[in-house]
Amino acid sequence: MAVEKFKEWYENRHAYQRDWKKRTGGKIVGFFCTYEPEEIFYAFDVLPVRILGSHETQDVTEPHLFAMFCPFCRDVLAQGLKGKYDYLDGISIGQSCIHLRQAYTSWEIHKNPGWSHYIPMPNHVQSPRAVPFLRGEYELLIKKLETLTGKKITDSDLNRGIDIMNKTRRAMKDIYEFRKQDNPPITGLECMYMTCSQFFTDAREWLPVAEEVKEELKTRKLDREPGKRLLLVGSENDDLDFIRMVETLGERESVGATVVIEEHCTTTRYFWDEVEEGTGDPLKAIADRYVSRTPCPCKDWPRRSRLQRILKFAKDFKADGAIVIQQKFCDPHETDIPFIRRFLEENGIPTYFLEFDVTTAVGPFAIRVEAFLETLDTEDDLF
Amino acid sequence: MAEEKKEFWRWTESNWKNPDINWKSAKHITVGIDVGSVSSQAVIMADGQILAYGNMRTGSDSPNSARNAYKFALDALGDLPEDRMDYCIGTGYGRVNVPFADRSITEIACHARGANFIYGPEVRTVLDVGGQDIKAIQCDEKGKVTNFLMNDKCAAGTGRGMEVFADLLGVPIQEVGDRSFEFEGEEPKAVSSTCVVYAKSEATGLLRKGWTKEQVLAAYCKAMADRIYSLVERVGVKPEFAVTGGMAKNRGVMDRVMPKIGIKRMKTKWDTQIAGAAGAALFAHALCQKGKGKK
Amino acid sequence: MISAGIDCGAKNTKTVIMKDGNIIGKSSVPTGFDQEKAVDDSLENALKAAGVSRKDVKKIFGTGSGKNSVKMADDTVNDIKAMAKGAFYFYPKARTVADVGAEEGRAAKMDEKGNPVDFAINEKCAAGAGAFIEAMARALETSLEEMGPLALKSDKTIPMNAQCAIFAESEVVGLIHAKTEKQDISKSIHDSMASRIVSMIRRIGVNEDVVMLGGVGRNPGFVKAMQRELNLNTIYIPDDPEFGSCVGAAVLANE
Amino acid sequence: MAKYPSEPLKCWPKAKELRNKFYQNFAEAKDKGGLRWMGSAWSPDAVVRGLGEDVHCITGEPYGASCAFDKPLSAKFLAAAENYGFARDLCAYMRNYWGSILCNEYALGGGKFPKADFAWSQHICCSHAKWYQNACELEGGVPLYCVDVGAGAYPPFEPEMYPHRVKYVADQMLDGIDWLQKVTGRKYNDELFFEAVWNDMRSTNKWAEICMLNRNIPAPLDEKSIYSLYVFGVLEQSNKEFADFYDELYDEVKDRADRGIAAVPNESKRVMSDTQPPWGFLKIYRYMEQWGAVSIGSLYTFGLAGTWLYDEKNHDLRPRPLPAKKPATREEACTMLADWHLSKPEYQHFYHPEYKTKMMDAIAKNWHVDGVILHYNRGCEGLTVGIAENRLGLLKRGNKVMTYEGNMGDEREFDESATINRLSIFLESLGLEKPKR
Repeated sequence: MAVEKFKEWYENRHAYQRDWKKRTGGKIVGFFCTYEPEEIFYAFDVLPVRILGSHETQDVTEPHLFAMFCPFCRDVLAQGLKGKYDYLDGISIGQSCIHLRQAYTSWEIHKNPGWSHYIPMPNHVQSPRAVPFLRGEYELLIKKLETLTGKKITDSDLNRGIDIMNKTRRAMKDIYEFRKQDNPPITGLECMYMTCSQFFTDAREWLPVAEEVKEELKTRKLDREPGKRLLLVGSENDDLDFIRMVETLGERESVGATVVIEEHCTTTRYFWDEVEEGTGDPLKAIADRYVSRTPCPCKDWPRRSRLQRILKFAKDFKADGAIVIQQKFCDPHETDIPFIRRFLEENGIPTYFLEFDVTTAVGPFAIRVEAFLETLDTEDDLF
Repeated sequence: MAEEKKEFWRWTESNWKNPDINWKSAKHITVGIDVGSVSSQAVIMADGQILAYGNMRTGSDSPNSARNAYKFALDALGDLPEDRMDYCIGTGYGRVNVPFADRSITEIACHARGANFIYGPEVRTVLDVGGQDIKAIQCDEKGKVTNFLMNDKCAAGTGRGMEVFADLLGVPIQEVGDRSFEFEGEEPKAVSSTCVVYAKSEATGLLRKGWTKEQVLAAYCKAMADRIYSLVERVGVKPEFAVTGGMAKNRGVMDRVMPKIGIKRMKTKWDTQIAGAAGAALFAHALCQKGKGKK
Repeated sequence: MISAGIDCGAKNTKTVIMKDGNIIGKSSVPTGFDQEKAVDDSLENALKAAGVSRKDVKKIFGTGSGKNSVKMADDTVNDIKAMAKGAFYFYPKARTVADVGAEEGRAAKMDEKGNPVDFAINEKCAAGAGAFIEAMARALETSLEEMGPLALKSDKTIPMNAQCAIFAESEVVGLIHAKTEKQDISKSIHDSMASRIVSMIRRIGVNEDVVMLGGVGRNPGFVKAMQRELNLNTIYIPDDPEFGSCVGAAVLANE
Repeated sequence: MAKYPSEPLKCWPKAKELRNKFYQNFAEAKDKGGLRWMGSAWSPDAVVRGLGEDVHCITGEPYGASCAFDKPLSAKFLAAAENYGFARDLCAYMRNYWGSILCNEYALGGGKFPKADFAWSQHICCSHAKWYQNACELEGGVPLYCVDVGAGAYPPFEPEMYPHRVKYVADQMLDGIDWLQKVTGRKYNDELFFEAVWNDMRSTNKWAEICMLNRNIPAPLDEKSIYSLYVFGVLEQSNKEFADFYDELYDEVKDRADRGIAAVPNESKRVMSDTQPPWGFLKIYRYMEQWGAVSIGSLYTFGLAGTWLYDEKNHDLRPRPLPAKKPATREEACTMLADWHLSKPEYQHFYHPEYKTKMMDAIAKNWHVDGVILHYNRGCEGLTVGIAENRLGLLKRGNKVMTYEGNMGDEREFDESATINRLSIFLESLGLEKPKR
């Protein structure tokens, strides 16, 4: 199955990236948040890779991050401090939450990445002033990338970057269509491997495999009970162990589940929205895309624009319930969650809330998820 | 230091048989086993009525804990053959380690169902304070869970904490509740830390300052009450309100929680610790009735 | 000149008697509920061991969480200073010291005179203190003394995730259920605690020569775990590590 | 055995009166046909002043701090916010504020929590806009406008202030003026706006000048007093009365400095702090004074109500000079205000901790500081962002640094005795002797 390739990429991200450098002689820039305009990096033929944590306990970040900052930013910074990304040619961040920004700045101070660039991605994305501002910032980024690569780019290079990014987005959305089926031919875990591995690989190499998967899914049948259909809503979440736990509950317990859709920054918030093509101003089109994509909650104001999208996901993918997941200490999500839960409940979608710590084992969550699934169970045999 | 350390935390294990029911005339015998982190219970039911139960401390080996609790209940009954059960459901923290169970269901569902049985169908909010967990559960008139909340990452305010404390002060666990009211003068302020380890050192400090054991107990019970209350308040209290688990028997904590909640808690003749196992046995019974039991 | 240092700690009260900078007597008694009595007893025992009488002692300094119960003290010394001086007494070259007590972990960086220049204290969580291993020993149904040697037999790495002593207890029980070898669980417990302590030490920066004080210094499993976490071949530990701060107080009294 | 003469500040009564009047104005605004608004301390309040002189604000942060002084009340507010589903680690001011709405109780003078007609704020940390977004929703649908000021660091930290960045902020303000007119139905008065912009710059410039006087040994002001005085620059920077008051205050502090009047008569070591203190426990400052240590201020107190520029060449922090002239058009006023606000020292660390470390070290050197005390404030992720790197950076530059954990507005997270213990160790390491017991 082609789908297994993604797991391999996910687990061997460093080997892939080192090999990529060797094969292509190209440069790699690590980025910290999905507000990074990868299109522009591809236009320069620089490979943008997202830095995610390793989900292992560590003791190296204590001097750099005060205890109340989220475990995800700690885990990410630990990767840098432990030298796991020493092959990078630079790092960059598109401003979103201040937690992750700390990981970026500490990395910059202590690892001397050679090249680094901070993009003050606007927070007021609902303002008409955001796009021209961001376009100005992209011009600065381009100048900075010229210093990294010694290259100049043209609009056609930008269009090339847009094309490859849009194609991966479309491929993923096509695959997500399959998850609407009563017994989805692809699990949430597989999808997560797929979306996360896109962070770590060259989109041009990832895409043909995704296309292959699309073909396979047309005839694939999974030998498992789908159980309850779940929507995951939340902050950064590449916690594959958690999804594995949820989707295998049915093997040992009397309730089981399948994750059919997510609204978080490791999947749909990252890839769902495309850049408009053929506008004549590709740089503005890219800025438009990042300004109008489903926002991180720290940018979702004055209107709470995420609510409708989450509800549409729940309906389109026929979710029985939603698990709302939040990294511990994630302030942006903490300011939204009480409202999201109320909104979903009012619209008939039961919710359950879990506070995550990337370095915590999923064991204690099993009982909560299981009990939540039991409340979704409408079979009355037990009563 | 020659004197052997007494185990003040050790609460009395018990088993009981219902003298009014003859299992031989029962259509279905069902069993619920609740293996918790601190205690394990087995409830044997005949057609949905409690026939016998056993309540023991959990050992470090949960398959054995399940078996021991079941044996203990059988002992009370005397003449029920071990294999005369139609369906067995395991619940609790060690639910997947009940070797003879036909199915497992979470203790959240079982406590709600059990509370519905031992307290009556009016119960809408169940507070279960177990060895490591505090659960606040809302349920409907059938005892089906509609909403629940559990404590996270910190065992403050749980039964295990109370055991450690009883041990530290040398007060038998059964006496903690009453003793916590036996002091002169004003009710002391709650200890600031409910973390089991730190409360211990805070308590030592208070004793060094000349507080009586009773005052220290009062301060600790109050802190536990505060912590439990904050969880209950978050899930919201709909009457009627019932408490299950071992902490229900500790009036030192409960009499301090209830005034904060502002309503009375329901009363029951049953041992509150068996609620989970009873719920499990009732689910087993329902399955048997619908012909969904084994065989 | 004869001086004494008395360290009234959460668990034990220790006294050291020094003559012209040499230790001539020491004693440790459980602190219990009556700190003042513990202080008296400990001093009495130490005097006996040293073979000197109370009036021979020119200066007494108290330290530790119960330092104010050392009524006969001429002065009190804060824990950090006492710890640093103690470490300096045994290993003048050392610039980093960590002291892991029953309920608190501390670390300090010292200058060339043994004065603390930076420090960190691990408070509020028992998972980084001696009491943690004690609680885990109970969950493992083994003795505190056996915990360390047991851990040394293992070469497995099992991450321990629980951050609360009580939850860690159930994690241990969970590991037992999963038929994990006791020695591997023990190692996991020590690794977890060492990681917390090292995290704290890193806050002030790790120098080559690290001294460890406190009762857990006697636990070979813990020491090994610390070496692994710190990536050091040697950690300096005096023979009676629990007397470290007490020695520091006596040295300061002597000065 | 006082080393220096000391005397109380003469302007205390005036300060108290001004503060009371500010709160009273807010509470009574509606009775007089005026309007009420809510927003953050860093809101560009000058823009709102164009709506008229009867438009009054409640400023969220000082309100949250006021709640913290009343521990039982604060506990009630915090519990109400938590019960609504808000996490305990969120900004403590914000939770106190939401709790006040949820309990419908006003911490200043009791009674019901006064509902605002609109919210006008800014956004730099992750919480500011969300604070008022949620407050607006909890109050049943109050209109909200926020100006995003996360447009990058100010020179010299960035090579230049790129025009598109200033324009982004200024244009949001321009849009905001239209929005204000729409939601209030009032006609906008540009003259009032220009005046307010000028007062904003006046007050924040003057506050910086006042802080400069604390370079003097002995320090004419201690940080405890500074907390009571900086509040005007926090409550409403564009308020003319406040700007005038700072002029008066400057004269008095200047006179104290000239005459060698000390805030703490036994000043023998000088420390500086960082981030909001645990408001319910200001006694830790008294404790330090007993040792002879005076806290001369912080980048926080200097920079929250003051506008400064970092002078790279001389490694110094200097009050930002007033522009040559007042603004004459709406566009010009917005641009000037945007540029002025973007240079706030307290905004710079959001982009990189090194910027803050440089400014803090400049304070340490030029205000003759012997030790730095950092409050790892669990109540504010915005001002603690990068604080651990600040610590390392300050150590590297040869400063003595101590840290303690606490919370500006949630007393459950402050351990008094442990903090006192740390403080004594630190003060001792500065060479101070503990007060005789």
